[in-house]
Amino acid sequence: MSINLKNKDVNLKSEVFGVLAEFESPSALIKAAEKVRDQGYQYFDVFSPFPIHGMDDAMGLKPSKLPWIVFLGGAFGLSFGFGLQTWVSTTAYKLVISGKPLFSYQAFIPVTFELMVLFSAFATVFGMFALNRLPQHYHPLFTVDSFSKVTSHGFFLMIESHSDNFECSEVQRELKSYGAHNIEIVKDCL
Amino acid sequence: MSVVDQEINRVSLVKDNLDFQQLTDLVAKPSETKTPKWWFIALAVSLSGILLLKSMLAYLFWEGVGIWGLNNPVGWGYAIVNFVFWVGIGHAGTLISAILFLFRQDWRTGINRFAEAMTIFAVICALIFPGVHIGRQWLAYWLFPLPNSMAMWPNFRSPLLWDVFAVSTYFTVSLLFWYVGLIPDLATFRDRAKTALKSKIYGIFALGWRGANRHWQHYEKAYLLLAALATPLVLSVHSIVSFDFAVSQLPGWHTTIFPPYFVAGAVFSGFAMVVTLMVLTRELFGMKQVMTLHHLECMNKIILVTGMMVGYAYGMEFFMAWYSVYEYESFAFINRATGPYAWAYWIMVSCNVISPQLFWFKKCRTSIPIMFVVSIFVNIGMWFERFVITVTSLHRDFLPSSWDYYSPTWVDVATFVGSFGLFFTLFLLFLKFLPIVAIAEVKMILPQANPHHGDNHEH
Amino acid sequence: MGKYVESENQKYIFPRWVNKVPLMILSFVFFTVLFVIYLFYYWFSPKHLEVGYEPEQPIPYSHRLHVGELGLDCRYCHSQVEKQGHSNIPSSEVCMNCHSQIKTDSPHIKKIKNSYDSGVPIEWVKVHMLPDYAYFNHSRHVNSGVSCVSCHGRVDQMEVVRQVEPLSMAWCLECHRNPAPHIRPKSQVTNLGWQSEIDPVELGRLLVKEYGVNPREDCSTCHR
Amino acid sequence: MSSLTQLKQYWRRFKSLKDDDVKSDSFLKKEFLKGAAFLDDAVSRRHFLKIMGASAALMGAGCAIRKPVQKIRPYAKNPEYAVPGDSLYYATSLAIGEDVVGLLGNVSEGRPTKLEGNPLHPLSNGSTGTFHQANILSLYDPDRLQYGRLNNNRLSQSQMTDALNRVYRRYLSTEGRGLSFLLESQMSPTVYSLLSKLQLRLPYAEFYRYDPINMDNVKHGLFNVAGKFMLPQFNFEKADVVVSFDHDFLGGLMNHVSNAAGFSKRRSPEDANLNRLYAFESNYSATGARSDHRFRVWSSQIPLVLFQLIRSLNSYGVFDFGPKLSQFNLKFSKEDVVDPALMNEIALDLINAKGKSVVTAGPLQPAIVHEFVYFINQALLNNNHTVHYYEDPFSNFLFNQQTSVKSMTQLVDNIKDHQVSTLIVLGGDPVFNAPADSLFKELYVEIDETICFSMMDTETARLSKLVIPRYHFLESWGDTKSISGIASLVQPMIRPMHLGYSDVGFLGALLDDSRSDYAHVRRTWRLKYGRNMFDQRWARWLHDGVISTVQKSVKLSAKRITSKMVAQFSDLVSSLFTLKGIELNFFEDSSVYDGRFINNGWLQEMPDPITKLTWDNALLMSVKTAKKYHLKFQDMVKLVKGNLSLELPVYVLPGHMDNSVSIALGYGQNCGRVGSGTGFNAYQLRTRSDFDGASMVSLVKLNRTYKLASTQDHGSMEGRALYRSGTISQYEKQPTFAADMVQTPPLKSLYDEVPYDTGYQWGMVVDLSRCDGCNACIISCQAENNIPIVGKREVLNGREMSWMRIDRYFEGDEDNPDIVDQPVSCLHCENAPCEQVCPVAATVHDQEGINNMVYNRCIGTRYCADNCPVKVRRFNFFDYHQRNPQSQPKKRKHLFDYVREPDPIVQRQFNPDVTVRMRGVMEKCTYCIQRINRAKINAKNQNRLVSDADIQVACQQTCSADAITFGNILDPDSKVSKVRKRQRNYQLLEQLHLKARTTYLAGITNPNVKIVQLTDKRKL
Repeated sequence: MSINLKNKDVNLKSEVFGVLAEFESPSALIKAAEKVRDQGYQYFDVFSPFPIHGMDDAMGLKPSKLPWIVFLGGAFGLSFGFGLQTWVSTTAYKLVISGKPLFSYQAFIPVTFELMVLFSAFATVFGMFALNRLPQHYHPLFTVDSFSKVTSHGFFLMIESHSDNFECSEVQRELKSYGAHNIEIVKDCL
Repeated sequence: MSVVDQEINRVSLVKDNLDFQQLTDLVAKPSETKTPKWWFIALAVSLSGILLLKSMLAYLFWEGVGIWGLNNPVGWGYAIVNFVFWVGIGHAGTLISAILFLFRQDWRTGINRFAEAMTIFAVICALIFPGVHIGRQWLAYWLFPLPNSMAMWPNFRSPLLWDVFAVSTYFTVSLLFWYVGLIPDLATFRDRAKTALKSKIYGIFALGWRGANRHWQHYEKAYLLLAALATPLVLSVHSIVSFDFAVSQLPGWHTTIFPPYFVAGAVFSGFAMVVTLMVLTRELFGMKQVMTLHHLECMNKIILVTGMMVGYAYGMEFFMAWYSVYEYESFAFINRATGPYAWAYWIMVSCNVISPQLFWFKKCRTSIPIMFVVSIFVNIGMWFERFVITVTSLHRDFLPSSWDYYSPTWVDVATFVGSFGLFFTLFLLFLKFLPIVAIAEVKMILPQANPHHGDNHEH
Repeated sequence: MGKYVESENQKYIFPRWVNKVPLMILSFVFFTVLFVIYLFYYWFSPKHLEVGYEPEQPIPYSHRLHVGELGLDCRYCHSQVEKQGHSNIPSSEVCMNCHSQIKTDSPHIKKIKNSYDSGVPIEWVKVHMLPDYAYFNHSRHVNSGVSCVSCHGRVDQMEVVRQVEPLSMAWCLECHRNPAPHIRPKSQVTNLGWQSEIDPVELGRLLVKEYGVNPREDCSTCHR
Repeated sequence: MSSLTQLKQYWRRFKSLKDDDVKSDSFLKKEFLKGAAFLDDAVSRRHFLKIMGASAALMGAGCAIRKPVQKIRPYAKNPEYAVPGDSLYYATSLAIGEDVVGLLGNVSEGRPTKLEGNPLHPLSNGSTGTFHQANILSLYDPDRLQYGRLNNNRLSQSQMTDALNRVYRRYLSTEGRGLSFLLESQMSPTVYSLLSKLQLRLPYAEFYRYDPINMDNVKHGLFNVAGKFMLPQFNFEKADVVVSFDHDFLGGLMNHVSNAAGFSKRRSPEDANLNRLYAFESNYSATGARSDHRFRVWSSQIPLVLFQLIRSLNSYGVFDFGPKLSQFNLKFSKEDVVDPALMNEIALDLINAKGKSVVTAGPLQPAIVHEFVYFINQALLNNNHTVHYYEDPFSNFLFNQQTSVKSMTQLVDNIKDHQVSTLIVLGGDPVFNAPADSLFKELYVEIDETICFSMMDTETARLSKLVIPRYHFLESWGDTKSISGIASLVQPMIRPMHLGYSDVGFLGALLDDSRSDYAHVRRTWRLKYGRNMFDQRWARWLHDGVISTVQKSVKLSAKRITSKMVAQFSDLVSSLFTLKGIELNFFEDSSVYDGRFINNGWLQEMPDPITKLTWDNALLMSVKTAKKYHLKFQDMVKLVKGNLSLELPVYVLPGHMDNSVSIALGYGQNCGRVGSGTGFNAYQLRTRSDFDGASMVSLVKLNRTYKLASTQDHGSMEGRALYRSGTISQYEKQPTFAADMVQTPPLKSLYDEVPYDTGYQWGMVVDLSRCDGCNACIISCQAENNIPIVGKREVLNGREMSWMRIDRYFEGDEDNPDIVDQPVSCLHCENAPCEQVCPVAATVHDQEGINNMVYNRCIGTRYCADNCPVKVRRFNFFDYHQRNPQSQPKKRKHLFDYVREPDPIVQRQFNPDVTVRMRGVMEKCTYCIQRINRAKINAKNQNRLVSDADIQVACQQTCSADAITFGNILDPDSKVSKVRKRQRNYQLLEQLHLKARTTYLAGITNPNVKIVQLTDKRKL
């Protein structure tokens, strides 16, 4: 309800980034998320120590694009691996080895496979980082003390100020009605 | 509803139903409380192991591989045996986190972090050996396809080169997998940090994770995909390691059964190593509530199964040797069991096939001392398996004129011992400074993590 | 319920600019990699390390003067080049053929004279060096119409002999894989300044047939 | 960055380097380093660090260090013919003991690097034995005596000359009274002419001779028969049946080359009817290994066996023994050693081959045996047909008419009663190898003045007052004349590396004769052939290496057996039955001969053809004997013979005669860094009474063991079809029996294979029927390809390096098994298993079907060796050249440089056409790729194709048995393509689908059917 003045980073010039509300349990959070979704705030998110089943639907998130990125990575790895080996042994230096033909594809399979996996793995991890905009060491939320609980046992929901028809006091009121027991205004210091 | 719930957690994977916060406290305790004395002693010991390893390698680089016991028929000895041994151990982690994840085996969550760490350290130890066992170590970079003024390229038909790619890929992917899993828990440590420095350091590696669900969404997808990738990978790695032998001509090496046989063996030894370490850790760090007896029992069941598979492979090899009516093949195996290296062969059999049979009995499966001893036996046995395969096949092959006997030198042994020093140093640091248990994942499988958990109590 | 107390922990909040750091690191790594590759490709390659090697010789013998101006044929001094693997360095005797009369008073000629009389050889500094495991055969190349120029450059214009080609394996292979551009009529092999009237590559192709030039890429061709 | 620019300057500006240019290095070192591992450089540590600073990133990789500065030193005056980078051949000849062989020296850049046989020399025909091949290393032995020594003070050349002159002048006054010479066998006419001059000037000077291994018994036996000192030479090419009584004519040095050549001509069925060899012996010799029927007998009982043969022959009315035979019969008929039925068959066989057979007895058999062998050959009409007798050209010298033992005994006696004031030891090492009971060593030190003329610092040299170094034959002028009268010249191929004299020069100096060796030699032959056209003749002789090839054998009329002979014979035979205990035999060693090659690393590491032992000799005994005394391999035993004893390890040799033991002579010396401390000195047990013949010893087991380094631990073929052999009848029934031995399913590859159907396609065929396992190929390969020795410890570790090995297998029962030898080197498989497993493509195929091993690409994973089914790949576990005991500390040029390097003198032996391998790389047979390339380039420069005439690989060239054929298998005219088509041809391990380029012709034996039947009956 009242702006937390203990927050050391808040100075008068700082502007409101969003409203953060803490909930009791995953179930409470998921209900709240559904309501917020229905309210039509497009910029909101929930925060929890672990992924909560059904939260994606509750928030109305579209399925992740990650698989496509991984597919591309894998495809590249595969063609690169096979291409490299073929070029090396048929073009770069024609060496007769154990009386085998220059293009002995049977022997190229293992390395091709390994490179495919390697590049898919890179695509997966770095794709995920990209989609999540990570690493992002600074975020306004970190300025909120109580938010530290989020990685232990805290369940939060935040509506960001640049959502359409965001009105600070109105939002606080709504969240309270959803069963939030501790509401704070998150400020982004300039 | 409630019925389903009870069905899901018929065995509680976490003892004395801890809540989220208690769980966090429990896992974070080792890194926050004062370090026990035994830790420093253990660290000192393993550091001296590293010193030993370093000096042995220096000696090796200076003098050449002649300081090892290798000779003319036996071109591969300890170095390769140790390599395969460590790689084998390095299979448990990824297997637990990937395959068991795909099979939705919730009990994995208690131990996967721990097992993955062990995997990575084992693979690091393994990676040392292929690099240094060659004659001119300073030219090892020729193994990689780098453009050069000689216009020369590696030979992609060589199983050894496949190995280079397989193991390095495996290491990279396991590392990524492990790190991705670590991110949320590093964030936890960051937020619990008592000092600015700690919070800074953990903060850097936590990459600013804040548990947002929009992140969790991609994160879970990524984790799933990694698991899906790691599963064929973990199977391929030891298959390819086995190609080093299977693709050759030698009777005793040239066998189609090798890939599955090696993978089974790898899992076998890996799980044994996990059990050994887990038994210690849960005692020393009081992780009993998370790493429960139930976990250990599951592990032991798998050890029993894979042990049987390995035993089956041993038998099968002999059958094929007999069935092939190929004198060289049959001799190779008769020589294994009765030749100059029979001692090694029978150590292998008794450790790998006989000792795990104890796990048929629940008493043994769930008795800490027994499982500890057996797991160590299995590790010994698996080392000897590699020794038997490598050395006995080489020392007596086609032409009796070139038969000879291989015996390691003190340098061989010291190098092997040293590699354990490296392994345990890394492991101790891990125990002290990183979350031993995947906190977030364990929380997921707590009953109260279920969004409908609350409802049951309301009615 | 929990032991969780806020005041306990000293939280460190990264300043906003830190968010840019990862990108910076990424780009930095990218450029260093490029740099290292360049390092290998140029600075540590024979192109850079070998080419331009121009040691000072005990006697400032000028190829420019003797070959370029006086028009000595290479084979006058390097007499074995057509018959042997080694292209021999002339003995002091050979110098004395002329210099027993010419410029006898020059201090350098005196040096040669001394060596000729005493039998103590002159220590020339080797310019074009191959590793011991590479066996190059002059006669084979010269006899199939590969000119001295191809490897040694315009020696007839050099005051001091300088290495002009990298003499690296890759460089050898270039020609072994595509000899035509480097083949000229045997009569013109030692004529460093020679220019073909017709398209040299075309001519080369004809000569390759005529001389039965069939360079190998086999390891055993150069390594024994 | 700045350091990088410095790096650049470093390459550009060379002034900065002038100051620390290397001046220290010796001329030789620089001249001879092509092919050696590292070259001189002028990179000082300072500059090195500069570079490293710059390329710190690459330090681990160790690359980017520019090749060090090299100097070129052209001749000041170009010698005739001498062409840098090309090798010249000079003819010479070498006499070891009484064996003479003509040689060609391959001289590159003024240093002989390899010896080949001289095709124009009838006793060589272009091939050689092990000792001739290995002699090149003795030339470059840094342990050679390098300066004269008078009571441990160095002597200059002139001082040595003075010293010798002084001796001479001193004795001129006394006409040589008190002056004595002790010679080892000499085959040089010039030396003898100088000796006779000495005898002329110093009539009272005494001459003695001593050779620990000699042909005395044969000579004296034949002297008793024919009144001439003669030696027989056998025309094995004409012999259908050969009976050897304890005569190792294939393994021993004497005439080995010509014997093997002749014998092998009758061993491959396609070329001629097979001969048949019966061998009677106690030790297992190379000859025994080649025999079709081998009988184990005590060598002391050979006379009895001989008598049995005589009796059988006599019973068929061939051998007229005179009236004495009956009493013989009464005496000995009970005492048959060999089953008389079998002996009759042998006799029949001989009779059927009248005039086309050879009966021979070993030089260790007493003279009387040789007398009767002569009569047998006479009875069988072999004399002058298959057995030719040649008079020893130097037998007119009285000291040559005495046996070594007799001569030595006289010398010792004369020393005892102080008649010897000066003793000149002309070669040889009597202090080491004189009979134990002669006490020569003790007496030698008591002589006022002892002069030793020797190449090595032998035990004799160390005890001598005055020591004069002896030139190696490649450094000296001289000449040789074989027993059969073939005269050839010895010409130097390198300036003497140390002070000293050639044999001729020594006597010249002694005679105060200022003429050069050259002049002496010329004079000898000018006196023989006259002045006219002499220079032309001389030139031709030098070129051909032979002066005359006429061998004038002594045409002998039939001789009769005298009663004296019969008496002696019967005495000898009857004395045999009193023998009790264990029989001890000495034999000439295949590696060190009589001990003179003790410091030759190649020979020391060359496995003995039978025992495969290196670096040691041992006590050979049969399995039964070993069991009887509870002995096993490597147990130490003490041999006791009267007051003499010797402790040495046991080697259990299947097929050795029971209750009989044998020791190789020549080991257990303290001579040189390589040879010292190897083996055990058998001379300690050798006495004058039983110098040659067997003696009785007792044997005590000591509870110690001694490590023996054998290159082959396992002697059985485990019933695998590796060495394939059959009898002639089997062969005639089914000529392809060898190939049919192994049945394989149709061999198909997963890949479509490379055809190799154009250009040159090199291949080799080894005829197992001809090979007698003499090891010459191994040493030849070692000399040609810069193969290092690894030392005993590394042989024990199983790390021997020789590219070629001869696998020795035992077949049959352990009491009297057959021995078969199979030379194995890289098979150059078309589907080479080694290639596909190499991760860096360091071993690949070239277009001509050769499996190339590229040392400079090899990183040393050893995977290729693991996957090589015949295990012929050799790995440099260390840098063996720098670990050689004769290596020396090296001035290190940079961090990765070596600490030691081969002695510069040894480096001169290196073949400049072959890379010297460093530590950590794999190596193996290359089919002498350097020779192939040379031939191809020469041919191409002359616009023609390579033919058989252009190429001989090292092993093939030296093989006197002509067992190895090499060439282009696509060329229908090449010998190899023809031999390959022979039906005996088979592939080793063909079931692996290797498509090996080296194939084998199955061994064919020619046993006597009747004897086989008889023995089989006995077995049942």
